[in-house]
Amino acid sequence: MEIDLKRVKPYGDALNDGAVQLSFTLPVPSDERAEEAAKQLARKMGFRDVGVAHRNDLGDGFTFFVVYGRTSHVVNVADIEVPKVETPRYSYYEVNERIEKIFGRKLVVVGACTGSDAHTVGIDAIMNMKGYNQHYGLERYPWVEATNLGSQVPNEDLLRYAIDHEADAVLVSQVVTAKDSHIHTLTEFIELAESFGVRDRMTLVVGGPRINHRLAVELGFDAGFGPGTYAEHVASFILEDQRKRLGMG
Amino acid sequence: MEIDLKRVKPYGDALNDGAVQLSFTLPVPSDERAEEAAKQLARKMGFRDVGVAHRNDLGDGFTFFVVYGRTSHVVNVADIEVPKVETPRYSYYEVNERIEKIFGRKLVVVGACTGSDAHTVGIDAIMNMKGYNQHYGLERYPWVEATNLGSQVPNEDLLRYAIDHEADAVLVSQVVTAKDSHIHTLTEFIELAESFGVRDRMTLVVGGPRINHRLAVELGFDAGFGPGTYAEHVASFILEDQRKRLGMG
Amino acid sequence: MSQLQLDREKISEARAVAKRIADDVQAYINRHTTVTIERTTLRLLGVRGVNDEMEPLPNVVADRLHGRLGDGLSLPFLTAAARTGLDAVSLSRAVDEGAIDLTGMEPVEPGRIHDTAERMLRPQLERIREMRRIREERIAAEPPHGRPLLYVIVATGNIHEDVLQARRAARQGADIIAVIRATAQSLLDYVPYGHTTEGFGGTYATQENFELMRAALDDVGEELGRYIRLVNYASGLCMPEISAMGALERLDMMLNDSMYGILFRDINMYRTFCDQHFSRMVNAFAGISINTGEDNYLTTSDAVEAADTVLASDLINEQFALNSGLTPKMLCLGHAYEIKPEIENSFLLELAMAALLREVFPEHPLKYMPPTKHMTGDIFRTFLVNGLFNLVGQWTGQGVQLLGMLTEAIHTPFLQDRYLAIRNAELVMNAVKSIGSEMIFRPGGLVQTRAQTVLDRTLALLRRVEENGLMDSIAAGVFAEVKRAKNGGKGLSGVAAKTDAYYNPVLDVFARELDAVVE
Amino acid sequence: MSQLQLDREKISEARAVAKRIADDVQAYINRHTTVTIERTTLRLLGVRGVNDEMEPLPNVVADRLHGRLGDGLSLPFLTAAARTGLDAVSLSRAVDEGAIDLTGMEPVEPGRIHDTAERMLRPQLERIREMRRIREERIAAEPPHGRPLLYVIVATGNIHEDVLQARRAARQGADIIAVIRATAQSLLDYVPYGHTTEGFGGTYATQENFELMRAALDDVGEELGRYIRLVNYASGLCMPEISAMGALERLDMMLNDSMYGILFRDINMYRTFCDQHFSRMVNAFAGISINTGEDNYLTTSDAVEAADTVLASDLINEQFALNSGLTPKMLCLGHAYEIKPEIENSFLLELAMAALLREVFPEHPLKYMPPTKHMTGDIFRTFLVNGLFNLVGQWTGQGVQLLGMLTEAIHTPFLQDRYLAIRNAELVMNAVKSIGSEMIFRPGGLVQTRAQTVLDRTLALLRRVEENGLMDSIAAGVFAEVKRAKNGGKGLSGVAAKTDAYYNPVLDVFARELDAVVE
Ligand code: B12
Ligand code: B12
Ligand SMILES: Cc1ncc(COP(=O)(O)O)c(C=O)c1O
Ligand SMILES: Cc1ncc(COP(=O)(O)O)c(C=O)c1O
Repeated sequence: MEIDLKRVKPYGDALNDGAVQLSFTLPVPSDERAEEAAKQLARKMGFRDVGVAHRNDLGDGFTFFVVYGRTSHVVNVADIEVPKVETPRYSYYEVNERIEKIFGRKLVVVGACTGSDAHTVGIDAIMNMKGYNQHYGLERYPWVEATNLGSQVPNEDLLRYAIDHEADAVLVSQVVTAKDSHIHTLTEFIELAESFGVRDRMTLVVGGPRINHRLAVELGFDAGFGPGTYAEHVASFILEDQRKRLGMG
Repeated sequence: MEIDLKRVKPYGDALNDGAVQLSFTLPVPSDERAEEAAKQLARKMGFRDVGVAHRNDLGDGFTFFVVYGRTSHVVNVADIEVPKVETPRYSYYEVNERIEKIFGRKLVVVGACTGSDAHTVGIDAIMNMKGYNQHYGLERYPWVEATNLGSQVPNEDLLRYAIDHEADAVLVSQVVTAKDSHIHTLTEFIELAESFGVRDRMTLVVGGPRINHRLAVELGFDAGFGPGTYAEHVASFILEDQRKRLGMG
Repeated sequence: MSQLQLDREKISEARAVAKRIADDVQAYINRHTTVTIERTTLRLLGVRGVNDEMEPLPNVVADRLHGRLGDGLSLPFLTAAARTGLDAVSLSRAVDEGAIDLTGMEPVEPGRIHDTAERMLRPQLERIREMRRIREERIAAEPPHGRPLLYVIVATGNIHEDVLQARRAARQGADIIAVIRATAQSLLDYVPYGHTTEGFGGTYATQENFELMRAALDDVGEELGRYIRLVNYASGLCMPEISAMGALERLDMMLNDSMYGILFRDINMYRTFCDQHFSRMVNAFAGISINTGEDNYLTTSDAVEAADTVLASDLINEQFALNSGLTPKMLCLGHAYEIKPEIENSFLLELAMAALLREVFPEHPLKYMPPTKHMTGDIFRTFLVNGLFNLVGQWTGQGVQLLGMLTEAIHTPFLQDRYLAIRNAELVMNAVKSIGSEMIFRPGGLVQTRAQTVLDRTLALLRRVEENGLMDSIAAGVFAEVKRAKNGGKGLSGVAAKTDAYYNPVLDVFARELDAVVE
Repeated sequence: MSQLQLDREKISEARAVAKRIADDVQAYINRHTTVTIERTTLRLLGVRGVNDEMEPLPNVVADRLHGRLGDGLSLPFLTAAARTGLDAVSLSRAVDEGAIDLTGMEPVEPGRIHDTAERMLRPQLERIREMRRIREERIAAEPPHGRPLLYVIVATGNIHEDVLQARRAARQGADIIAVIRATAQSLLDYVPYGHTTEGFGGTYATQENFELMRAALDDVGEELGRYIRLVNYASGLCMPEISAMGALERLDMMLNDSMYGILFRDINMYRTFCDQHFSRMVNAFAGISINTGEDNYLTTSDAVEAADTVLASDLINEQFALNSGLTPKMLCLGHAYEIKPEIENSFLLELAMAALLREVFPEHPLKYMPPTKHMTGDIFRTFLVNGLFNLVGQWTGQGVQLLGMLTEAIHTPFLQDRYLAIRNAELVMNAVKSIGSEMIFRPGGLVQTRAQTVLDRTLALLRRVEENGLMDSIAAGVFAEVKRAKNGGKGLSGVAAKTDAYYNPVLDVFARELDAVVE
């Protein structure tokens, strides 16, 4: 089976069959016309062999559809470049060892879940003693001085705290993404960091379930981490980033 | 809430938000590049605000995605014309009463599941005594003489039987649709019916889970019936169709 | 049932300890009032509406009496009313405009104050009684559901859109509609006014929004021949005010917890304890059931490890509720299906917990929350786990099943998500309808042992809490692994010790009509 | 367990009646042979491959001996082999080319015939024994699964694509891979040859395809440290030939039913009864388990009403299988989760049926089929009901769980459908892992009563079948509501009464080595 990475299509049960499942609701009463509308919509999206597998009356003039079709679109996977966190991933022990060796002092890390976002579990997973899934959090690292300011922390408070405590890195968590609230909060954070003149000194990291490295970099952070992150991933990045910044080791 | 039927969009939780759920598999290994590929594909389909809600490694270089996005396509529902079976739907009693009154004789109906299709449950539901969901089948109708030839019946056998027994209507069931096998079987059926010269005399009806009236008419049938059909629906159609054909009542 | 072979002694003992824990705090509560308790009193006296700056009139009046909280705000207000003869709203407006200075009124004799209070309270109290009567009548007329009530949320931010969503959900089979509040409304020390169309993460709880939604649900309920219950949040800095609004507009149920605000909204604990008591008395008076928030603990703590914190908190919540005159039948105590589904026998552990709560709280409806924490964007997995959750709900006879959404980890529910959730629950609950009475847990088996262990640990935990006192225990992070300082958090400035002059006519009513602790 | 409080007497009685029913037919079987039985014998003697017209050589040889079926084809074939010294394939080719006329050979003395037979059979029989040894070794080395084996199908029509799909399914967690056959292969009176890449609805069962798939699964199994079982269909007009091919290529399991072909493929019943016996002896010899097809009854009959037909047929299938030397541990008797899920307590009815089969067939692995008939294009509902099905499978300790696909009513499974099905099963079965030993059915409750009722009805049904005889019962439409005339259907011309001269060296082997009825 030869896959042409320049023209990749979805795979149902044969290469390039383009099979895709969709479900959506149309604000029209459930009848054959609605079904035809669902098909036409799918065709507009570029689907062939469109089948309405299921139609259900949601009441009040709304209809829910399950649709299968074959897309005619292809995607060029060969040319996709995704920015990735390039630093190696050290273990808990390696991280501590390297900090000791390279910096000879504890790295200071401050974190919070910012803006109106009240979700602490993510940032706690990275920072608190206990950590997450049997991976210790930063507070447990002998060579990291970690402070977790909690949730709903205004950007300004977080940055001031970081400056006051001469932080090497600031960790920002954003979980709520509705109405792009994370974008607003994160953009404001970077603007503030620049106006406080710490943008070039501190390692600025953002994480959350809908965060990825690409988005983080676009917003002006040094790195972004998504679901499944553990403290050692972040710590590895911070120490390497600081090493480069300070031209050390 | 005013819905513009000329520009209908999917409804997630607000009018015209265009929200659609998709799932599909790409033949690329599960990583950030694959995720970006999934997003690009969705964008090509015309989605905005594309989010990969979930990505799962299927092994062997395949990745499964659950994606949400907002489509930019609209569909003009106002102008959709769906051909419908226009005859009224009589009850079991009404059907028999009308046949007696209009024709004064039993209508002869022959049915089968044709070609290589071996699914009998659908045609049985329409024809056999017992019927379906407490709706009697045609065999139970005192004013219908119904014969169910079973499944995997060649088109020719079915038509010859119908001609030999002077059938008023022929019922064809098609359940398997893979590789368009139903289209082939049904097209052949109509061609044969024409060559036998019975196309204009007999009421030709097709049914099955993926059949609808529009498709049936396109293929040259008089009517098509989908899921949820009961015997009385078909009987109503047959008697009205025959009445018109014979210029009666 | 006593399916779990629990030691009844331990249950009684746990309840007794919880009572002592609550009563210890109750002593504090009895001696204090808060700004929102007083504003609630003003609302029940008839104050409603906002001034030109959209400031609610109850807040306006309270602000003018700043510093006098410990006396209660009723006396100066009623004095002015008696003197001026103005109705509550006109009087408040006059206060707002500066035409009347509440602090400078000549006292009137107590008899007149009481008469004025009675006269001013009457329309509101009558309305609440009438609402209660209607609710009881309609619920009595309903055929039995034979399964947990299906509870779904709407959360568009726009009340008009919410109304549409709620009607559709009802038509699709929902029994209970909760309107999620706008994020951070809980931290406002006032209740917004009017029909609101912009709310982030939810829709503002306002009396006007309540009214609109109530009418819509009565409408669709009539069409469907069912009574559709309406829920909101008597939670945050305005617990009792929202209860009062809900009482007036016939809400049926309130999210209303004695500790949630402390733990999850960082509201000061003195404030919260006082507020919850008064708000629950309002609920008790109005016949509004309450839902407690223990499910939230399992989003920050591990559900296997921290099961005892849930049960312990449920028992404490129960005692506070009883102190407010609520009856067991009105207590939808919270818990949740939050064990990681991939854990071996996770279903049986959940079953044990749900059955345990059922046995410890035999008359209580119980509020069962769906899996959330371990849900991912894999909508198929989430849908499936929601099915297991629905199965346990039916099996153990939960009163209120808060339906899980297949898009839990993705977005606030779409119309279709809610629809699928209701179908899931209906299908599963009907398919396993009688399973609760059909199955016997193996004596000494995993389910029984787990339930017994959780009960033992709960008792031990309660004893530790009793020893340290509830407030210090919260400060130490016993619940939800969240630590809250006694004097920290929002809203402490709105608490005042009652003076000897303290007067509150609503408390008099409650003292007369409720089986509550009123001092 | 005896959880259901079944009357053991009734079970024994039902089994005894089923035995008499089967033995009655067995008398007919013993006196007849069929063209595919003889072709199977040729295959075991070493005949393989096709001629220039792609006709399989076993068919070529059989055609040349047309009319002499009752004698068996072995004698003329072995006579020619002994006379010419040719190996089986060369001899068959010579027959095909007309160079040798099998009908005109001088007889040789019986001793030489037997020696020739032994010599020619040896490589095939040795290979089969070796395959059996390998299978047993690998299975013995596996850690226990602790849940039903997960069975999925592949059905692309192209063996090379099937191989890829199968490997992926194994990696995703499947224990058993079945390659669905091309539609209507069952009606071919020959087995196609070679690697096939075009099949409608499935892939042709050919020995070459078997070999390719076996190698692929051994490969991926080694990588995964698990033994991946391979399944095909010894069903249709070539039941025993496919068994023989499977025996040679180490298939582990065969769909193989004593009546399915009659009922669902309109194959003549005399033909089918003879074929099933011989094919099952091949399976017994090779250590291949069989799956029976009672699940199919519930696609045409109602699952609540017709539960007795399933159990009755399982008992009959069991007796035929025992007559062929199969042991209970090799019998994956079929049943299915086909009650309309919307029926009240449908889950409990399914549980009762699955538990009933478990108790009636304590050593048998049982093959549990997923919901299909009442599934619609609502993939979410189907996924959920599959979860309930998986729950019952784990609860009642089914041996083989044929995983339901969320797209059941839509298309043959996509890669992702299979993946989701496996995740569903793994999640549910692990979450409820010990539920079977944790739960006791309430004495006299719905589950017990349902199971007892089905058992009673089964016994009554079997008695009726005994009275009328199995063949006439089938003719009357007792199973699956399908009526088949004794002399109707395909393949009757391929049946012959054994003459006194009948000789079959493979039967001799079976008589020696199997605990089967061989006459
Ligand atoms: C638990 C929870 C809550 C709890 C939070 C308790 C607490 N103290 O955190 C409570 C019940 C209080 C809550 C409330 C609300 N929630 Co909430 N909640 C969740 C839930 C169920 C789980 C989140 C979680 O804890 N995940 C587990 C952690 C470990 O995962 P994580 O956050 O992804 O973190 C990992 C990585 O992302 C990464 N990471 C995260 N942060 C960082 C930071 C750095 C620097 C790095 C390196 C890595 C990193 O590392 C972590 C470990 O691997 C999700 C649904 C879900 N299943 O995801 C909804 C969810 C997040 N909540 C949601 C909403 C809308 C709310 C509310 C606004 C609802 C309302 N209207 O009342 C409120 C208000 C909260 C507010 N103001 O922000 C939505 C968000 C929708 C969206 N995308 O915008 C979700 C998705 C639910 C939904 N479908 O609606 N919630
Ligand atoms: C039962 C069943 C079988 C049984 C059939 C038994 C029998 N005697 O009919 C068995 C097990 C034998 C079987 C075999 C196969 N099946 Co099958 N089977 C099904 C199943 C589970 C249910 C079909 C059914 O009975 N529905 C109930 C009836 C009442 O509904 P219905 O047919 O839609 O009929 C209603 C209407 O459509 C209408 N109607 C139907 N016909 C007519 C005719 C007229 C004139 C009118 C007016 C109305 C009408 O009225 C009926 C009542 O309302 C479906 C999956 C599913 N859930 O749909 C797969 C399914 C139809 N089968 C499928 C396949 C592929 C096969 C096989 C080819 C598989 C294989 N490779 O072995 C074989 C071979 C069959 C063949 N040669 O055709 C596929 C078809 C895929 C596709 N769309 O092409 C399905 C969808 C399963 C799947 N996902 O793969 N199958
Ligand atoms: C008791 C209780 N109050 C309030 C809330 C949430 O409300 P808010 O975010 O408006 O404080 C919850 C949510 O789970 C709760 O359980
Ligand atoms: C015993 C048995 N044989 C065969 C089949 C299907 O095979 P075919 O369509 O190839 O006859 C089934 C399918 O369910 C079955 O149960």
